[in-house]
Amino acid sequence: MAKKKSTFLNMVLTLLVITLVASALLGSIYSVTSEPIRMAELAQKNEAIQTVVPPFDNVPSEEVSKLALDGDTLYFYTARIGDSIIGTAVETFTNEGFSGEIKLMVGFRPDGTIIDIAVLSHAETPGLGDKMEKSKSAFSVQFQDKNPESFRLAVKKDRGDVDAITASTISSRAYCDAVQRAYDGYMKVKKEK
Amino acid sequence: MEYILIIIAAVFVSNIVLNQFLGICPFIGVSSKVSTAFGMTGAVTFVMVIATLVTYIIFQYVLVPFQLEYMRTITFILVIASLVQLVEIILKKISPPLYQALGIFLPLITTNCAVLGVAVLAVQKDFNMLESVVFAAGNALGFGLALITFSGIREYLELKSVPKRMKGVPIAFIVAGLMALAFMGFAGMV
Amino acid sequence: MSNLSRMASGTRFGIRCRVQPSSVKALEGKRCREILQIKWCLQTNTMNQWKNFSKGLLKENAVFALFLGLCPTLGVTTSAINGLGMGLATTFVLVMSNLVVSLVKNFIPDKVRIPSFIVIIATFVTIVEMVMKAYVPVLFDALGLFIPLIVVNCIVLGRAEAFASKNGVWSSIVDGAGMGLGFGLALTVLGSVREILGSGSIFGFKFIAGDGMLVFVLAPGAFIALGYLIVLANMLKEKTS
Amino acid sequence: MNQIIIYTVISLVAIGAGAAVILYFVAKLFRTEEDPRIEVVEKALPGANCGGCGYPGCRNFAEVLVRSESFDGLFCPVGGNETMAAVASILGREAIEQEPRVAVVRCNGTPEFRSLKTHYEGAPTCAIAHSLYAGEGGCPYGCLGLGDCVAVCKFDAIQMNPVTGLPEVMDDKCTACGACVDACPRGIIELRKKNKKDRKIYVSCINEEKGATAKKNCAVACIGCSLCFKACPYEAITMNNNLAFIDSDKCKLCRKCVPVCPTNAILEIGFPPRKTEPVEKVADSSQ
Amino acid sequence: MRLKTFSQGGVHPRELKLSAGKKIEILPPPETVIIPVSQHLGAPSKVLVEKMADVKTGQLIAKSDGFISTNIHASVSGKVLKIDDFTDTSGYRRKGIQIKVSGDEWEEGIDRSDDLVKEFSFTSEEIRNKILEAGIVGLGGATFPSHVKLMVPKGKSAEYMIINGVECEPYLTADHALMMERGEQLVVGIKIMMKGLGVEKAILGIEANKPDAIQKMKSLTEQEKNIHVRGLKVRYPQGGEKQLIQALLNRRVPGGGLPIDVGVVVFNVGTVYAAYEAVQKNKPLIERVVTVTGKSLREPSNFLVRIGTPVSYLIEKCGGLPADTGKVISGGPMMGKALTSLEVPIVKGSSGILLMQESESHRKEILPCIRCSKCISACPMGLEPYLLMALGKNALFERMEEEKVLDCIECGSCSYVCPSARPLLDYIRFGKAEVNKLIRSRKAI
Amino acid sequence: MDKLVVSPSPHIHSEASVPRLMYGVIISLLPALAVSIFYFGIGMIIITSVSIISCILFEYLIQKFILKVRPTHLDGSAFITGLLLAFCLPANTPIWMVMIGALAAIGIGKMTFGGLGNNIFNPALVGRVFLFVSFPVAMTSWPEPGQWMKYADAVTGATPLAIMKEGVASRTVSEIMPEIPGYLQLFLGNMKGSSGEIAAFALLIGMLYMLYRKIITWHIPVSIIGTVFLFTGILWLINPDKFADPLFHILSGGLMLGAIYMATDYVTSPMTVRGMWIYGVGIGVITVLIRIFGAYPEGVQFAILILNAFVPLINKYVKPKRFGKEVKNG
Repeated sequence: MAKKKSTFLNMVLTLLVITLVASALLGSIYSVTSEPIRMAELAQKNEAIQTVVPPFDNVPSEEVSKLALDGDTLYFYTARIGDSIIGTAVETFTNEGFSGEIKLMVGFRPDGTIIDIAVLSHAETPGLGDKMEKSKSAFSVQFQDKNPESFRLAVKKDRGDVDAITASTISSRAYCDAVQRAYDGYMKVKKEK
Repeated sequence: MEYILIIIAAVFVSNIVLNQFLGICPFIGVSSKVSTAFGMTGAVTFVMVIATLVTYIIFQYVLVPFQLEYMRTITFILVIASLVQLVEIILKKISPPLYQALGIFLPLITTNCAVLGVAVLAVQKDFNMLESVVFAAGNALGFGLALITFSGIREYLELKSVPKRMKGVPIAFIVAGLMALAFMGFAGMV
Repeated sequence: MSNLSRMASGTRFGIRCRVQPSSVKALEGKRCREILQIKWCLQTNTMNQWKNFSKGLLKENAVFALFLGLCPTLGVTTSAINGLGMGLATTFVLVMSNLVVSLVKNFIPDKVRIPSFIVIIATFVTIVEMVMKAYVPVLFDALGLFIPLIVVNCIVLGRAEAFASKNGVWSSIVDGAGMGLGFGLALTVLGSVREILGSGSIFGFKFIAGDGMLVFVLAPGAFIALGYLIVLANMLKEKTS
Repeated sequence: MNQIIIYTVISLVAIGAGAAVILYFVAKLFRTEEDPRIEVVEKALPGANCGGCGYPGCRNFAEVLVRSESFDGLFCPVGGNETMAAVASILGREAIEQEPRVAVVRCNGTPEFRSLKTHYEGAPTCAIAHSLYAGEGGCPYGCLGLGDCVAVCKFDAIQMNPVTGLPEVMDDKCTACGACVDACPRGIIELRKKNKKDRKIYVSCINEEKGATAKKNCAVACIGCSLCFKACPYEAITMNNNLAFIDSDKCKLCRKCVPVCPTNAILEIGFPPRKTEPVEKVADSSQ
Repeated sequence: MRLKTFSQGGVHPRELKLSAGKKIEILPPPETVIIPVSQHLGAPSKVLVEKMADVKTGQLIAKSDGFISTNIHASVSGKVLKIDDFTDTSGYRRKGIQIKVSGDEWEEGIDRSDDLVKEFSFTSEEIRNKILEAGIVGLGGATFPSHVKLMVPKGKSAEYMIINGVECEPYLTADHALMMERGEQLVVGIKIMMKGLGVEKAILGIEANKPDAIQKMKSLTEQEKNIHVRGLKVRYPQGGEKQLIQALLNRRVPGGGLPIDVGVVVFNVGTVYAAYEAVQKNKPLIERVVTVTGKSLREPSNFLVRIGTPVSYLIEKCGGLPADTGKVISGGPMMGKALTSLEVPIVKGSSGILLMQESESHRKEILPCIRCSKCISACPMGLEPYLLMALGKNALFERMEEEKVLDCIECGSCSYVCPSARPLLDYIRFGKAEVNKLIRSRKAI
Repeated sequence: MDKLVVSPSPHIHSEASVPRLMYGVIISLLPALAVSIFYFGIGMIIITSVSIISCILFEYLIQKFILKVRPTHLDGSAFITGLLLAFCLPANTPIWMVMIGALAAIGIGKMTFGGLGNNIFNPALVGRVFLFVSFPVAMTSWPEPGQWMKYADAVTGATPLAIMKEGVASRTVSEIMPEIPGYLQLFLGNMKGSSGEIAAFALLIGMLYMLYRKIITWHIPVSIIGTVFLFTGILWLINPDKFADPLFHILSGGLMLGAIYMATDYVTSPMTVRGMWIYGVGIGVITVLIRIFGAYPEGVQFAILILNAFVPLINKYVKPKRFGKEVKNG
């Protein structure tokens, strides 16, 4: 409803005032919430690290090393008790998923054996590909305590050792791909050290 | 090749309407006639491409340098809203018939989540400028494909004896659902 | 008062017209004014506010009757809890933006009306976004893109345009709450239906082993379920009225 | 942290102001003149888009209303006087008063009064049957009973009575939009003034044939005998082409015309029963 | 040799020519006749006689009233009983002249003998006038005044005259009988019409289910190098002008156009015979050959009948109305009109009376359209009947116009083939009428 | 004679009727049914009868109690839907799943639109894809042919198309071929697959019968199969290691069933011959795209549904050849 005539001055002024107020409000709320947001994100990551490596007493999320690979980055979080390294959590990815990127957190013992795997994010089909999540099926369990040196990270159809999720070969393949990438990266970093 | 893949993905595989649930309001609202659907597709394409381009520039050259990524939503919508009003004013002058045909839905392009959604997605997916534009165009095409096909079906159903209760919006949703079912065949293509 | 603003208060015509025009003269100006005042009082009493609130639940339900805000309706309702979360987030934005719009409506020139409203709405959406990210990150991840998209939810702008920009503060808040809760109700119902059929669970509580009909978790099922729900809602509406 | 707030404020204000400046100049450059009242009038109309006003839709009617000099011949039958008054006050004019009306079916050719001579098996619509031939009863003016009026009614105000084979108007639902009047290929349906308690008196026949011919096909046809014309004290009845017509605006519902009709073609509806005569009348006609 | 036919659409119903081979029987006049004043396309004729006047057979009783109109003659001698509205085939009442028959006294100057008169020396002008005088119209059923057809509009020229001996409707044999018995006269008639039209070439098209007629007409025209007789494959609606022209000459009359647009004029054999009688014998159109047929009828026959004779009289002559009659049709089963009463008169356009048994006279139940597209393949005009019906049902007449509903020749092939028994043609015909109304109102503005 | 019947012309009608057409289709499906029973035995009998009975029952119940119209469940169309639905399910599909499929086919695919003639999508395919998306695991475990008395406990495996799809990711076509039955076996139907789609020859016999009875025209089947042949042929010529040869594509999967029975469904296919060509080519192209580039090994059912959605547009813009050109100002 035309309450007021639109003149140049009042148009600009109105928008000015509104944006001024809005931005001031937003800015202040941002400053209040930015810390909790960072904490929440960190907490999520730590939680994932915790699930894939044994208990530790350092803060792995602050001991990060990076490795650029295949156009993206792998992150390595080292978990220690005292000075001894008890495991490394590798944040890995794959683009081979059925619908886009899959991010995993893979925990390795220092000898390269897989401790456990957690899914960070994915967009696979509910009821099919999402069975890669630990809470939805036992698919990821078969990787536990396997050393990729002897355990071929490929589905059985591709002459590997992994039992694929039923009717979701593509997702299973992608999963293997991500784990393999994590393993390769991990070994590479270890060698360099 | 990469651009072609972006387009195929946007049009068929993850069709913005049938798969991403964006732009449903105009999809249901302006789909009762094929001719209007064409007009709407044109308007959306135009707005979507320009909006994505402008928001991309603002995001990369204003928000990122100043670490204001959290301002994404508000700046994007402001830009889009102004842009739509611009188009509306211009269209009213240049092509009154088209303006008449699109009626109240022109201002509603502002609230067409497809436009904002595509702008946000383009930023989220880390596309470069050209990729963003191609992505926007692809999504607009996908929107158009779904909208025009859908309007063809609805126009046709007008002549058919659809049960009274199902007439109008309910049957439109069922048709959309079955179209989405059909489009699932494209899954995994890109 | 201009013709246009007189139109804005539809009730006045109700009075004018219910009196037979031939007898208007007989009534004379004074009585006419009295009737008008009574009518105004009626509008602001509690009964009317309840009506104002409840219309959003079924009669003018955003999803089932007005077919607005369909994108999040379809997009986030893979489970009941997602629907509820989205509904509450939208309600917050609706109430707040209705409140602010009704406060500032008189200072906004026509040409920048929509941009101004949108800035107001976007502000609240961004607030929701940040707060949710900080304190309920799980829900934020589940709702994903659709949180920023509240800003383009047709109901929010629609109510700002159609209601808050013409009505008082209190009415606008009530209207926003009613509309928002109605929206949330619709989302929760749709989410429940899809969750029950698609995953065999409700609010995360699984009651059958194995999967449900996956199609309902996916895009086609969303459309189909909503289509039939609208029919059911219509039937319910017919029965109640 | 304060730096961020400052950046926020500056950038958003810049974008907002920029948008406002651009919009202002574009709006100036591309100004179009449109009567803003059209939209307001359209909102005041019922939005049924029924076409009862004679225009394709409410929007169109609103345009016509705004452009028109006076409201002569412009009336929204659905919204009635209330709506027209609203429109009038928006446009600052006087509305034309129109008394409420209701549709009436002017044929009483039930099976007891006319025997069917043929059996129709074409497409089940009156329009086609009418273009094909005179109808099953042989009366070229009578109701064809295929329900075009029922199909066209947007308000579910007409139903076919399966016993009589004739359509029946439900007065409380009828909005007098006139759709059925246009739909009836025989022009049987008429809009008449709505009286108190839905009382009405009308000639339930439009047959213009000579009395004998009309009577041959239907026992309750108007035979053009003019007895009612003579009986009417208010000059509400006119005779034209062997047919009597009661003007509903002039009729005072005195019921004097009803008993004089030799074929019972005049119906009275909504009145308390007469003492004895009407019973005999019905008996008469069935002979 | 492969027989020619039209290239698009068409159906082949059972032929059922029950009265084929029956001689034409000349019927005496009945007791009373009713002669409607509008038996042709165009303006009704103006009545010239008064009530109680005495008329002779062949006397002009109603005069052409307009460019497209024609004369009407008394078909019997007697007294004019009434000039009033009479129930016509449709049950509506139309103006007509009722004559009580007494004796059979003919107007002077009419040659009633059967002698073949071959020679003629009239100009085209004179031929046209004689045809108008005699009140001749297209006897195939369209009843378009023939003299109008003979006048080629300016800027157009006729190259061929086609004579329609196709008789593609099932049951009907009137034209067949005419060709078999009056072949010689027909040849003279063709020459007269060629002269009247000013064309050099004439083609007579006959469907292959009348081999005797093809044989006979071929032998009669052996000497005439300008007249060709062509056998045609049996296919309905070959008798439609546009289809016949395409079958014989492979020329397509444009939509909304007339045969003359492709240089052709088409006459029915009955019309040509009437023209022969009018020109050579001075005899106006007062009688015609009518097939009276039906499966239950005792004696399906071909009659030479006076115009105005009631249908019931004809049925009596065939052995009476069978008890199981459900429907009586004037014309053929594909395009004829169902009668509401048996007291209606035979008019110039009546080519046959068909009595359908009760069991075959009902339509099947209407089922939903399953979009089998059989109607599209059957339509000789390349229309989409299913769509036209849907549009008609929804009263979308503008769209019907866009979909070329006016091209429809109402042959009924679509309704005939529809497996769902949908009344396609009913709606199309209705739509045509509405579209014509639309066009007229548009012109009025 | 009591009353004369009056109706507009024409007054006679051909023998054709909807039930006649429908039962013609059913007859033409019998050879394929026989072959399927030969290979899948009891399982085939169970799912076919369950499917047919539930389709007819659902149609009856919905018409009677929800739409409140006169039931037309015996006109043969529900029978065909049921039969075709069974034909595109694995022969070991659980009974309750078949019933859900039938409900989706009849309820969503057909009755929601108002029943026979009003639907946009082929009901049997709606049921099939609905099941396929809902229960991907059950819908992709195909019983081995030849297990006569086994139903739920049948040994299952992958279809030739699935083997090919899984295989080409890491191996060449010639390496995979030995795992797939020979072409003669494919032609005779001795392979894993949906119960009714396996026997190419029986389906071809059915097609010939329908062509003879003039129930369908040849345009749609020929254009689909031809397009698939050409498209896969070109790909095969480009790289025979990665793409299987065209004959394999034609003989395997549901192509024959889809092209002959699903795509030719009157209600959901175009009305004009030119429209049929567009439709057929479209189905062929999308089928190949899905088979070769998509995630699913088989794409016919999706391709047909997608093109079903385009049929109203095709009908709107592709018109039959009108008789004669239009004259202006006619």
